[in-house]
Amino acid sequence: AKQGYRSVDDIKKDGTIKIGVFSDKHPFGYVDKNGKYQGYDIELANRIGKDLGVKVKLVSTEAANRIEYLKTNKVDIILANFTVTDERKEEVDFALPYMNVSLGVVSPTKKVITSLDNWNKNDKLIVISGTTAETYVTKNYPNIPLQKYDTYANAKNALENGNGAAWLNDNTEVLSFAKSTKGFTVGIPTLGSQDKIAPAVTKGNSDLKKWIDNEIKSLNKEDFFSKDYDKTLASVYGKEYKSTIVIK
Amino acid sequence: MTILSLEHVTKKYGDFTVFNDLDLKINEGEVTLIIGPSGSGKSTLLRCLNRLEDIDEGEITFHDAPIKSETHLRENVGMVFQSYELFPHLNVLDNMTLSPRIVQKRSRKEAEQEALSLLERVGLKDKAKSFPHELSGGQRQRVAIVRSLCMHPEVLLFDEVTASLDPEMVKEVLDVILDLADEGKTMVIVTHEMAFARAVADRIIFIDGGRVVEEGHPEDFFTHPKTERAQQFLQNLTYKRRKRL
Amino acid sequence: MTILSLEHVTKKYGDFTVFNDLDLKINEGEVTLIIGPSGSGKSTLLRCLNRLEDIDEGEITFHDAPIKSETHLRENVGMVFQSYELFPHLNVLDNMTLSPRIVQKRSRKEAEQEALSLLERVGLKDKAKSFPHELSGGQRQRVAIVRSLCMHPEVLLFDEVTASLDPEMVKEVLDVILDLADEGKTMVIVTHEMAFARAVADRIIFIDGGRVVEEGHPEDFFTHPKTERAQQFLQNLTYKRRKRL
Amino acid sequence: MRVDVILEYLPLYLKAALLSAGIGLSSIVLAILIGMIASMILYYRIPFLKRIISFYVEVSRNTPLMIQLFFIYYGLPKIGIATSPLVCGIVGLSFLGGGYMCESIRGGLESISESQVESAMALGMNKKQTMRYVILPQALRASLSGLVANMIFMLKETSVLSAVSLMDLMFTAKDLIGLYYKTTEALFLLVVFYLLILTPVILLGHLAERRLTYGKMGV
Amino acid sequence: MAKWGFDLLFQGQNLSRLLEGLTLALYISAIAVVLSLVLGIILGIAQVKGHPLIRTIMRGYVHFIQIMPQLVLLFIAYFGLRAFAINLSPEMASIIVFTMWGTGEMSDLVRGAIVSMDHHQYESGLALGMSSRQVYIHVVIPQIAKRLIPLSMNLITRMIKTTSLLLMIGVVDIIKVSQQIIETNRLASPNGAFGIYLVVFMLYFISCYPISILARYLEKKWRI
Ligand SMILES: Nc1ncnc2c1ncn2[C@@H]1O[C@H](COP(=O)(O)OP(=O)(O)OP(=O)(O)O)[C@@H](O)[C@H]1O
Ligand SMILES: Nc1ncnc2c1ncn2[C@@H]1O[C@H](COP(=O)(O)OP(=O)(O)OP(=O)(O)O)[C@@H](O)[C@H]1O
Ligand SMILES: [Mg+2]
Ligand SMILES: [Mg+2]
Repeated sequence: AKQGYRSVDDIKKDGTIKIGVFSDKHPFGYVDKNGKYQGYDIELANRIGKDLGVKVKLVSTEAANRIEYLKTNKVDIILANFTVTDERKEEVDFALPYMNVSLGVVSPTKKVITSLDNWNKNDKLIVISGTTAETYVTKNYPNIPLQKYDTYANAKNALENGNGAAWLNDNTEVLSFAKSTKGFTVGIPTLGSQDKIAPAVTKGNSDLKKWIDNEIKSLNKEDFFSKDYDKTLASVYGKEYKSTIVIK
Repeated sequence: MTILSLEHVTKKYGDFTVFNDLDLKINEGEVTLIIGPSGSGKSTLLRCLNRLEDIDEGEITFHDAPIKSETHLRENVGMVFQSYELFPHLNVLDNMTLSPRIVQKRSRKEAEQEALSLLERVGLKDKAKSFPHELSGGQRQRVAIVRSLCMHPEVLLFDEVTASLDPEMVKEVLDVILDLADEGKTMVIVTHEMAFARAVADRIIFIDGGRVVEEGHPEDFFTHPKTERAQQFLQNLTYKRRKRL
Repeated sequence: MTILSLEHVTKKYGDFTVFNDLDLKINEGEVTLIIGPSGSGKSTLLRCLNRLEDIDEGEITFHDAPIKSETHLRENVGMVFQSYELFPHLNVLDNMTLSPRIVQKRSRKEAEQEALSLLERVGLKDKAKSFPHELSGGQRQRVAIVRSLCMHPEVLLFDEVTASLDPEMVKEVLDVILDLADEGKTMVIVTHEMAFARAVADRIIFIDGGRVVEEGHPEDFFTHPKTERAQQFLQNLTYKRRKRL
Repeated sequence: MRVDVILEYLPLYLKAALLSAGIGLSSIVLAILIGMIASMILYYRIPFLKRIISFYVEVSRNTPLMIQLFFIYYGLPKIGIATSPLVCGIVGLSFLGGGYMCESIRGGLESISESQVESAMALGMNKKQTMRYVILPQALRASLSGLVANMIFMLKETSVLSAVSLMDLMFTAKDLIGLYYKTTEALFLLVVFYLLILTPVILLGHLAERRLTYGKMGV
Repeated sequence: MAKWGFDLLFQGQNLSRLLEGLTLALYISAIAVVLSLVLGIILGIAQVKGHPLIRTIMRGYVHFIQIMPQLVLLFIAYFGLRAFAINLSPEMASIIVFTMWGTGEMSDLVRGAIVSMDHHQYESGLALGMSSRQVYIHVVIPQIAKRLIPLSMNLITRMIKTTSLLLMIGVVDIIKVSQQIIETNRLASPNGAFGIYLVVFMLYFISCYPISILARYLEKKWRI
């Protein structure tokens, strides 16, 4: 096909779908010690493969190259905690959302940051390159010095090692980090607008997008995401966040 | 009988004329010594004789006939250089037999037999399997000489073959050449070893500025040089203290 | 008057003894020529004389007194080597004045004046600002000789200073040394140029296997060597064709 | 390719280029210092120290900068040695470059023939004077082409610094691709800026080599 | 052990996953090296004997390859080639970039070796009556080959080291695997970054060091 992307039929014919996911974003997309992908996004990815009747090939992506992966057709779908934004809509097509998200800030308990106003110029705010968090501060707090990382693993390590005063990211992510790391607190649980996370396909691939839309509708009917939450997220966030995260 | 001859040969490097309208005959069985100051064109002359250098004008004849092909000429006119010219990746025997085998298509066995007997003659039979870097400078030059003998050339050209050798080794190499002279080999030799030149030469050719300045019998040349230029040249080889306290 | 003397000197490289219990006196104003086959220990002997080599036994005295310090000895005993020993990163003048300035703490001006007049003597005044790589081999060696003169040494040691020169250049360097001899400089010279040795020497010392085999006046040595070893050595410098066709 | 996009990105790249070049140059200075000291230790065969230096040279030359940086920046803080990205970048690049510089300078030192040392001594110089006035100036010239090659190599290696969140050229390009998806423009500027940084060094290197080396050393 | 995070190595398949990451790196560089050797020799000879236009183009190419950081080349191949509707897997992109890079470097080495061949060698071949072609086959090329072997081994170690950059274009290489391991075990083993990265450091060293040693040994042995 000249446009490069693959329709549902193409994928079925090929027998394998390529889905871009995170491999270092616990608990949404990560690799366990046996080398197997696990997480909230991965459940959905596997289910899509099952319902299409094809094998799933998971491709590890990073925040900054998710759009490139679609544009260069290295994957058919991005299922890497991809927040819907207007800028991104110009570049890719989003299907129906499957998760709520907003931004949040985590910082050391010793020196909790509760607001981004009055930021101390000598402190660095950690963000991940190519995320909505980066866009948000760049637009709303252009004076905050940023320290950008390209992977979740590096960003978290840096925060732990004291290389930044706080980390701004999806609130789901910062919450999970605070829960799994001693000495860190989420000082700002929500920031900016409420956003949605949705699967994305290459711009113009309406055929695949339509299929995913239908899939998500029917998955909602059978309460798939609720079960997914229980299976992959509950152990981190507890029951109480289910209503905030999962889209009904 | 003339084997090689240069007739009206002119050789230039770019604008610089090394020689102009030069004539030279190399006769069978004769040992010709070419001497002259540095830069006078001795090496260039030898290199023209086996066509490693193209000439600009004139003719080179081999047995009074124009040259068929350069490789044919070079097969028959062997040349040994100042040094460093054994092939470092081959042992002594392979150095000697490579060309006989690939150029003259001789069998390895026959070529090796000849090579070994030549090595024996110059006292290096036990070095047949050695590599060049395992030999002394004098040994290397002796191998280089017998390597060119392996091709059965009619004429041998030697260009300062002892110039980069220790004095001790000069003798061992020059003795090999003396031997070849005794045997009647046709040779053209460029050297700075005047004692050797005087002993080995049948004919001395003194060149300067690309011209043959003087030519003659060695004893005449060394004891009574005719030209002023040659006298001056030989003067350089003697020393005198002016006063002694 | 004796300037330098070796007394019962033994020098070893590891297990290998270069000389054993050697005695040698260098007298003021005398030109001593050391000759001998390769590996006989000539260079080692010179190097011991200015303590570039440590000796294993015996004593070296300078003006009949034990040596104060090595640098003091070397200031007074200049040495010129086979070649490649001008400092390539300095021009001729700086080559000559470096040591007078940093070792003898002389002023740059005074040192340069002397250097220039020495250069003039050897015909190289116009090369003062040239770098070594811009000079011919012969010019380089002449600079090396006057460089060591800049330190006002009492004795000069020369180790085969013409060995790596083109024959044309040998003469120009040896003439400088002849000049110094005429002036009465004390010198110890190792050379393979026998014609030069014969002309310049006040005394010839022939060594072989680390021993002084023969010692004497140059004419006696060259015309009537007493020992068989010396005869054989001189024999090596002559060539003879056995038969002539 | 859109010119307005390029113009818009230009200031960001300029800033990044300054960072890349700044870290590159300061690391080069440090690396040469490390290289000089290390090569002296090897040249004089100082016992024990020379073993440590050889080990250091092997490690720095046989591991990628990326891993060196990861280990310094993410690993070492776990045992209490924390560094800022800038310090880590300079330390890592100097650690790498020092090994290369050491090898080049040592090659230069060893290329100075024994007869040079001896003629200096024969002129009455002591060891220190010989090193200072005779060996070192020649050795540095002899190793010049190696040193220049190492400088170019180190400047190229700055591209890896993005791994420790330094906003260098590489990271800027990647970041802009991730933020605004203008891949062609971002990559074009990346190539242009690396050419801008490296070309002068290469030209200066050629110039210095022509000025400072003499046809054939010592001949 | 646990304190420094070495324990992670022995959990599940972690160690073998790391080794798999390394194997991939070695595999990519091995393919690239073989291709570079073959292409480099051909293009190197072309740089000496080829048509002047070819030589100019080749020189330009070699210069560009030598100036550009390998990471930039990887980015261009991986993201940039989309402009030409060429789509590469990260592994494919890296093999292509490594091969193009290696070919450039190798051809330069070959060119240098030919140019620096002692002219006397060529002439003494001719003086023995060999044709120009025979001299090339029997004298020049065998000597060049010997000189090139240690140099190309150095190229191999450089390639292996450069595989550490593959992470940046999304190849799941040894570093990515380490990040995954560290990330998954953040809670249980907070110091994983130290132990795991140190192990990766050593694995690279173990892969490159023997090749460097061998290259140096051969270089010394064959320098005549
Ligand atoms: N390839 C060349 N290109 C230009 N000029 C050359 C070349 N080879 C030699 N010459 C010049 O030709 C002249 C003769 O050189 P040639 O080497 O024949 O002299 P020579 O008598 O052998 O000297 P030497 O005794 O130093 O070996 C010299 O002036 C030299 O500079
Ligand atoms: N550094 C060294 N280590 C071991 N042996 C050495 C060393 N220098 C010289 N020798 C040995 O000492 C002996 C004397 O050497 P020396 O250089 O003094 O001889 P020479 O008479 O100057 O010879 P030539 O005429 O070749 O210069 C030789 O057998 C040589 O092999
Ligand atoms: Mg010549
Ligand atoms: Mg000697």
